[in-house]
Amino acid sequence: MERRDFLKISAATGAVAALEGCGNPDHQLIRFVPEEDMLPGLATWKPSICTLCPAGCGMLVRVMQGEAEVVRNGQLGILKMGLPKKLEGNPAHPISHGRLCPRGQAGLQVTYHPDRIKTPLARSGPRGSGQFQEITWDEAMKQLLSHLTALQTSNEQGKIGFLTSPLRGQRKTIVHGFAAALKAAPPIEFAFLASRTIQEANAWSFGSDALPTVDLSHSNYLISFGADFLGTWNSPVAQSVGYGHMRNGRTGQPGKFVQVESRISQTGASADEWIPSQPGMDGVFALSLAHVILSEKLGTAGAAGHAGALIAGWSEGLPDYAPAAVEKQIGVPAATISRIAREAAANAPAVALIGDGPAAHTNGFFNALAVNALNAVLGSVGKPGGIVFSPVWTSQSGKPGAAEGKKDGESSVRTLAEQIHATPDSVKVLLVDGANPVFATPMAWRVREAFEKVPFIASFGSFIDETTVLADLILPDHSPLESWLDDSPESGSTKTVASLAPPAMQPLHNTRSMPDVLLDLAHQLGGPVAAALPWKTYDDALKIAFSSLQKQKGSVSATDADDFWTKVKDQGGWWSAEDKSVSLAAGKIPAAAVKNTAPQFDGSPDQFPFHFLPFASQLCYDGSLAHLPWMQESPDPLSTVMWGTWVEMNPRTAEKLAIKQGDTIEVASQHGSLRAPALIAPGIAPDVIAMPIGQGHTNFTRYASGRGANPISILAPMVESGTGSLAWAATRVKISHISEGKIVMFGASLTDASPELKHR
Amino acid sequence: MSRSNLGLKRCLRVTVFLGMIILVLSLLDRTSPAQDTAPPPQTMTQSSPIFTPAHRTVMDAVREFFGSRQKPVQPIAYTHKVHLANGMQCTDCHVGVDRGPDARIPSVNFCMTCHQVIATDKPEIKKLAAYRARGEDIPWQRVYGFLPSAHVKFNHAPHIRAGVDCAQCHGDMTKQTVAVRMVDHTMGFCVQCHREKNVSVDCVACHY
Amino acid sequence: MAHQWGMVIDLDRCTGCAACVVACHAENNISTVGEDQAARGRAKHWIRVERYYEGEFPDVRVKFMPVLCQQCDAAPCEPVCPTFASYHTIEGLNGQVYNRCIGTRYCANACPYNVRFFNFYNPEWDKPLNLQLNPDVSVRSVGIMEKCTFCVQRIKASEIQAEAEKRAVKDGEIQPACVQSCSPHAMVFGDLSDPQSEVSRLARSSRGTKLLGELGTQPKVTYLQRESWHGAENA
Amino acid sequence: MAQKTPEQINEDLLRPLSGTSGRYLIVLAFLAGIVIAALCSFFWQVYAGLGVSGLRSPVFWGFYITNFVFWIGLSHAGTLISAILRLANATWRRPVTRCAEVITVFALSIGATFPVIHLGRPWLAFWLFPYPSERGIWPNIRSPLLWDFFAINTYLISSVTFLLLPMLPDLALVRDRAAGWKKKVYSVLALGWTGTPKQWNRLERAMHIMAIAVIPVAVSVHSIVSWDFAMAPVPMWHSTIFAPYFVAGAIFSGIAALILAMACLRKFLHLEEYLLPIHFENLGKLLLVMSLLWFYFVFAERLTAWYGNDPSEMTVFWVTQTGSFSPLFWLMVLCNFVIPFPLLAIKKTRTILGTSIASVTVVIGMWLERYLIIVPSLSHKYLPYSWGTYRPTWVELTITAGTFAAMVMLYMIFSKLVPIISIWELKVGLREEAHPAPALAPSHTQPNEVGAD
Repeated sequence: MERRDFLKISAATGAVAALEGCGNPDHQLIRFVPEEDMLPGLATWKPSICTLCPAGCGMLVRVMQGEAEVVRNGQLGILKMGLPKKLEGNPAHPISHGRLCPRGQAGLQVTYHPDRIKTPLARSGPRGSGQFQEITWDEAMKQLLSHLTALQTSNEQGKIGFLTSPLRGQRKTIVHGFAAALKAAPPIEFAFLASRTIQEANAWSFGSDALPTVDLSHSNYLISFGADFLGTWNSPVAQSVGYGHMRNGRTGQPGKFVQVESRISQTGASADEWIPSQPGMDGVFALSLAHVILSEKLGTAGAAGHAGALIAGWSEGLPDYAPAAVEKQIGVPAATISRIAREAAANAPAVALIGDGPAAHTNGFFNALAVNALNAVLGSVGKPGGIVFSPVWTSQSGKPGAAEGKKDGESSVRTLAEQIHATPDSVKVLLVDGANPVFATPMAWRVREAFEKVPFIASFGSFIDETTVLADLILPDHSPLESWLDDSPESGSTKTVASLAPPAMQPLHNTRSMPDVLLDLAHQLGGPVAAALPWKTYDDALKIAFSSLQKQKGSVSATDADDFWTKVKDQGGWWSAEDKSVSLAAGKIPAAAVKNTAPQFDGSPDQFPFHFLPFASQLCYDGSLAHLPWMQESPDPLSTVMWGTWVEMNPRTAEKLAIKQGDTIEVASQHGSLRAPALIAPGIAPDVIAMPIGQGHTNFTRYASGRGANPISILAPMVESGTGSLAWAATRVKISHISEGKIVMFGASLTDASPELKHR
Repeated sequence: MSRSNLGLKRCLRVTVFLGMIILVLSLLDRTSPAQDTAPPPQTMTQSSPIFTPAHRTVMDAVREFFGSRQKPVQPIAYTHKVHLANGMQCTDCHVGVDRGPDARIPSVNFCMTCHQVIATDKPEIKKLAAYRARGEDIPWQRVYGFLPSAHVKFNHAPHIRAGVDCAQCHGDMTKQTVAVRMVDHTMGFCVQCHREKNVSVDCVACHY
Repeated sequence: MAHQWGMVIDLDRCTGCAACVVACHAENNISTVGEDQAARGRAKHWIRVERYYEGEFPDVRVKFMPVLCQQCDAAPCEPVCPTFASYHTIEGLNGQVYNRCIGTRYCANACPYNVRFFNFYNPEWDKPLNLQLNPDVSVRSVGIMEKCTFCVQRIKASEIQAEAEKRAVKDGEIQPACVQSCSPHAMVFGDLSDPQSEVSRLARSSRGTKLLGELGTQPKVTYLQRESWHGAENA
Repeated sequence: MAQKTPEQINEDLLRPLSGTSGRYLIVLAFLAGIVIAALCSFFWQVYAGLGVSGLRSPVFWGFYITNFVFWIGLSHAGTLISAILRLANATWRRPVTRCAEVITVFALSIGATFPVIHLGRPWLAFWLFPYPSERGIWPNIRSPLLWDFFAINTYLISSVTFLLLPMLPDLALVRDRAAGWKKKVYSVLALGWTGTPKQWNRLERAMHIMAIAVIPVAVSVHSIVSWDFAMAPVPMWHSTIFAPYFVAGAIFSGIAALILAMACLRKFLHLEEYLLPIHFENLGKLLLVMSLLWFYFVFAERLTAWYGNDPSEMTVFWVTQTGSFSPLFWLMVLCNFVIPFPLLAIKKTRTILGTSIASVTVVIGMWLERYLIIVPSLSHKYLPYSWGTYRPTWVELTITAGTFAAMVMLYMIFSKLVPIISIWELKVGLREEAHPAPALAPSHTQPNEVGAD
């Protein structure tokens, strides 16, 4: 029996049973007194912030009265309350400009997800079994406190680990403040798509440890090295708005867009010119372009300043990078390289971008530096139509303990796992919030095994995922729409942005906001911890932090603090009045200019003939959104695959291996193997196979569990040589045909004619 | 007996027969009297974990097909007559009717703003106070409202603005105690008025 | 004169990001059908982004084209419906009156764009996902055809609002969910009967084409075709 | 038959009414089982939704509409052929007309249920009926489906009348020989037929009028069915040839069904002396003509599509010619032309067995033709992105099987209730033999000369 039928039958029998007793079961439930006085049928719009990716788009939430089944004081009943019905971009917000990406639109389903954790849970079965029992918040807090105080008394606070998703704003202040005051290990902020290498390269080249804001609306020429800037990279909504403007939104000629990558990404699909290059050769390509510009005197070496000077051979005009010399290496004809360089130079402002893929090679850091140098010689740094680094508002809550932590990449999780494997006693309590490293790290790192050794894990997760399932205690966080939110994105707008949002709705379930839980914990722990976090609640902390903005010139002007606070809340945040970019200090000065090293790949080309390219899914992102039915059922823009994953390969490759569309194939690296259906599409190099990240969850709600395969799991533990980040594009694999299979696609045809009819 | 009489008789017979069938069907579908007594019992019934616009049972579907609706049974015998006689207006309680699609049905708090002091000794008001004391809202049942399968989106506000009297669609409430369905909101009823007033009878004016 | 709602989609700007697809699901109570049903071709997307590859590696180009109901003036779906469930509204929309639909699916066959979708089963939402349902839009039940309405509920709301404020509907005031979500502003919605509206202006563009216009359906969606880049070349 | 006396005719043809064999009951029970299974499938489909069928986007019509067109087509066997033969005064028609007309009534009834079976909300099918309602909405007169509704109902009513009228004398005959409750039933059915000259006169005239009137009705029914398709801008549907193409196909499959029915009746009801080789031979010739005509239409349809080279039409063209539907297409050509043509063209094989084999293949082939008109076009409409495939589920298969079973079952039951060969007409034939009237077909007294020219 299929699940659907089962549900139907159980629903039918349930309904019949209920009917026999007492008619409409909805009428059975008691009705709670509505706490909010809303008019039925009328929509109100409340500001909020999208937290599903680091872009930090401002949203407006359409709230209407509805009747929700809720549990209050242990009693199930119906409550008339304001319910978010639709998420839109906030037109006033300088990042989203009133627009929202597909993932942001689906944020609603995070809140209304049927498998959300509705109340605190304590593990009741063996670890990882997914058996939990419901407990009260008092019990949950007591348990967590006892573990923390036990370590305090034995003076082992350093063995408390804190693992979170990337944090910003006041949430970060509280988490880091809590950890610091507790003398715990510094929190680790983990995300698979952290762009750490690019940030580090920007620090070296330009002195700003951030992703750039791309001013596409003024660009005339855009070269993107594997940056999925219209899909998943950096600030996609802001970049898409700019892109639309660049294409056709202004008088004069539209800008040209060149995409360099070995598999057509969702972004590359829009390119005027798509240039497949050899994996890991983006830096060489960029410098080859620079070589043409310098040698043809289309730009001067000096113009590139520090960013250029970092590159070995820059001042000599990059003699090693003449197009003719490197064309074989890059896999792009010299004529094309020269043409692109000339076009770019002639169509100022021209800008180059580097995405996560090219940076995820062993030479990724060099690739990023090279693209930075190209940008510098194109004169696009800090200029309209180029890349800009906007000043980030660091919330000054006036507490010395609340230090801004150093940015860390996913590599620190590897360090943590290694540490636990080396000395199992080194982490006794692990607090997890939002991060899911068990899913998003290679099996070779053995993160799961490490976490299994940790005596006590507490999670603030809203869902049972691969990491939370290991927890002993779950203190479910509010959904973003139920929480206070603040954010200070590092890119996406030339303005300084401090977003703020009060809850858009009352909590549906028996959950509590994580910062509030931490503040409560701190209060109960007392002593220095309580002193370091003096605020009663999260919104108190926010109010104090935001009050410092009142004096600055920005989108909100107010007479007094309360007025300011109200207006900021209504507007969804505060942003500076003027476009400003940070003055670019000279970046880090290395001992010697950086030289290229050939990218290293795990696995020999004979045994493992294909480059394995994982990429962020346009809908499921890094896998953290695979639990949303809308994301599962929306067809991927390129493959049109729904409810699953695929392995993309060139028709020539498929033909050679006798693989047909949808056949199940096995992809094996030196570190593991997976099975997935094949998708044969022309937009990929014959020696590359690509696979979207996102599926392959073993334990992530009814919609994502047991669906597809996870490409991250088979990655080799290769690291970027400069930053130590995971070089996730540096694995080689082999593929073998397993059986016929099927793949669920919305679009029937990849081209505008069926291959069946090609012969005519 | 004339021919026409015969035909009439046959018609009657068929009608009676059909009526019997409907009666039997509705008897089969008779819900237990528990539902008819207010307030409903406060058990923790877990309703279906799935929402679907489907009918709960085949009987429900049949009943809707024949357009028969259950009579609402109100938890409190609220009398519109008394309130209106005391000079209150419809919009005093049914707020929002001139601004949006729906009229609010007042919550227990709203009722208690007056009944804190007024007529506190009456049995129905005691029921009201008891709801408030338990921290519950009153489970009013809908009197009007379109069936979901009608796919009608009715908006009160434009009708109020156009000067349509409440009584035109809801009957003369000054004569009613507990609200009952006095006017049948069939499509013919709506369309007739729309035609008379020369306003849109485009399907999509209401059905979307 | 009654409004004639129309849309312009600039394919030069469309990035195929699928925001419109999800926005439409959220706005219009379109149910998800699950993997099994999706595999059987029952997935419903009132707007879809069609994607066509052109050429072979390495000279590959990709074409995106969002396809939604074209709200044809001479719509093949309308006359074939025996019960007037599918009919032409005064404002030029291809109305779909759900309660009138008996499910012959003739309209879906007649539609050359394949933008009509059928409820093969009653839609289901695992509770509490049903709380996301938009109260302004009907939840369609089994056996009914459904399709893009140009977000008629938003059109109605704006018209009622404008009427209450005793003014005309302003250009750009109404944005269907897809248009509102479109980051690169590839979609523009407005009144084609007003020659000054942005949508009328864009529809007159030399790049404007109608999808399958040769069939004589007179669609009210205009596609602005991509232009090849012709910037200053130094070569 | 010359040696048969009227009494013998009565004896032979009323024999099936007198009793049933065990074998008959077993077969009937088996068929009823299939029909019940089909009914259950249908109710399951109504309860669960059309999702239990294999229909999908964009192939919204599949087996059900195929069956609809097929059965409506099959229904052209009887009334139309019988009417033509009656008007032409072909004397060899006498034993054939009734079993032909019965096919029409049953096939039409079965076919007419399919549009309801395929509805998403079949309980609202009555909305096609123009009745005044408070909503003030009438059915859409522009919709070909509504034309269908009226055309099929008209055809059904006239076919039933056409069948019942000449049945009256025979029913009276049965009445006169029956006793007890049967007598009562047949009395009612016979409508007081006593066989007065006035009644005979009226019957004669009524049949003449009906025969003339029913021909345009029959032609229009299948034309209108074809317009269900031709009115939609779907590649290969939107064609002017569809109406005659469908009518020809309908008559083609109808004759095949008639031959099959006659062969079965002959065998199982032991009517060897009534349904003679000459009947099969004559109908076989008709079938041959229709096979050629069918081939001509298919050729003409395909030629214009191919010559026009419209991309969307060519897609469907190649899909059926060489693509995924080509096995079915070539099987159809095999069944409708390659096999029946030689079987029917060669006199030696135009025997009862030969024509029966040809008829079997034609029925299969014509069903395939309906399928190939509907599914390839729908699955390959204009935008390749939204193409789709179609595969029926057990629900559709059961319902389809159920309708075939229902047809046979109804036929079997009918043959036990009413003389399947018109007794009085045969008797008239006997009389006429004595005073031969000019006839288009040679008299059945010289069977060996038939077809020799």
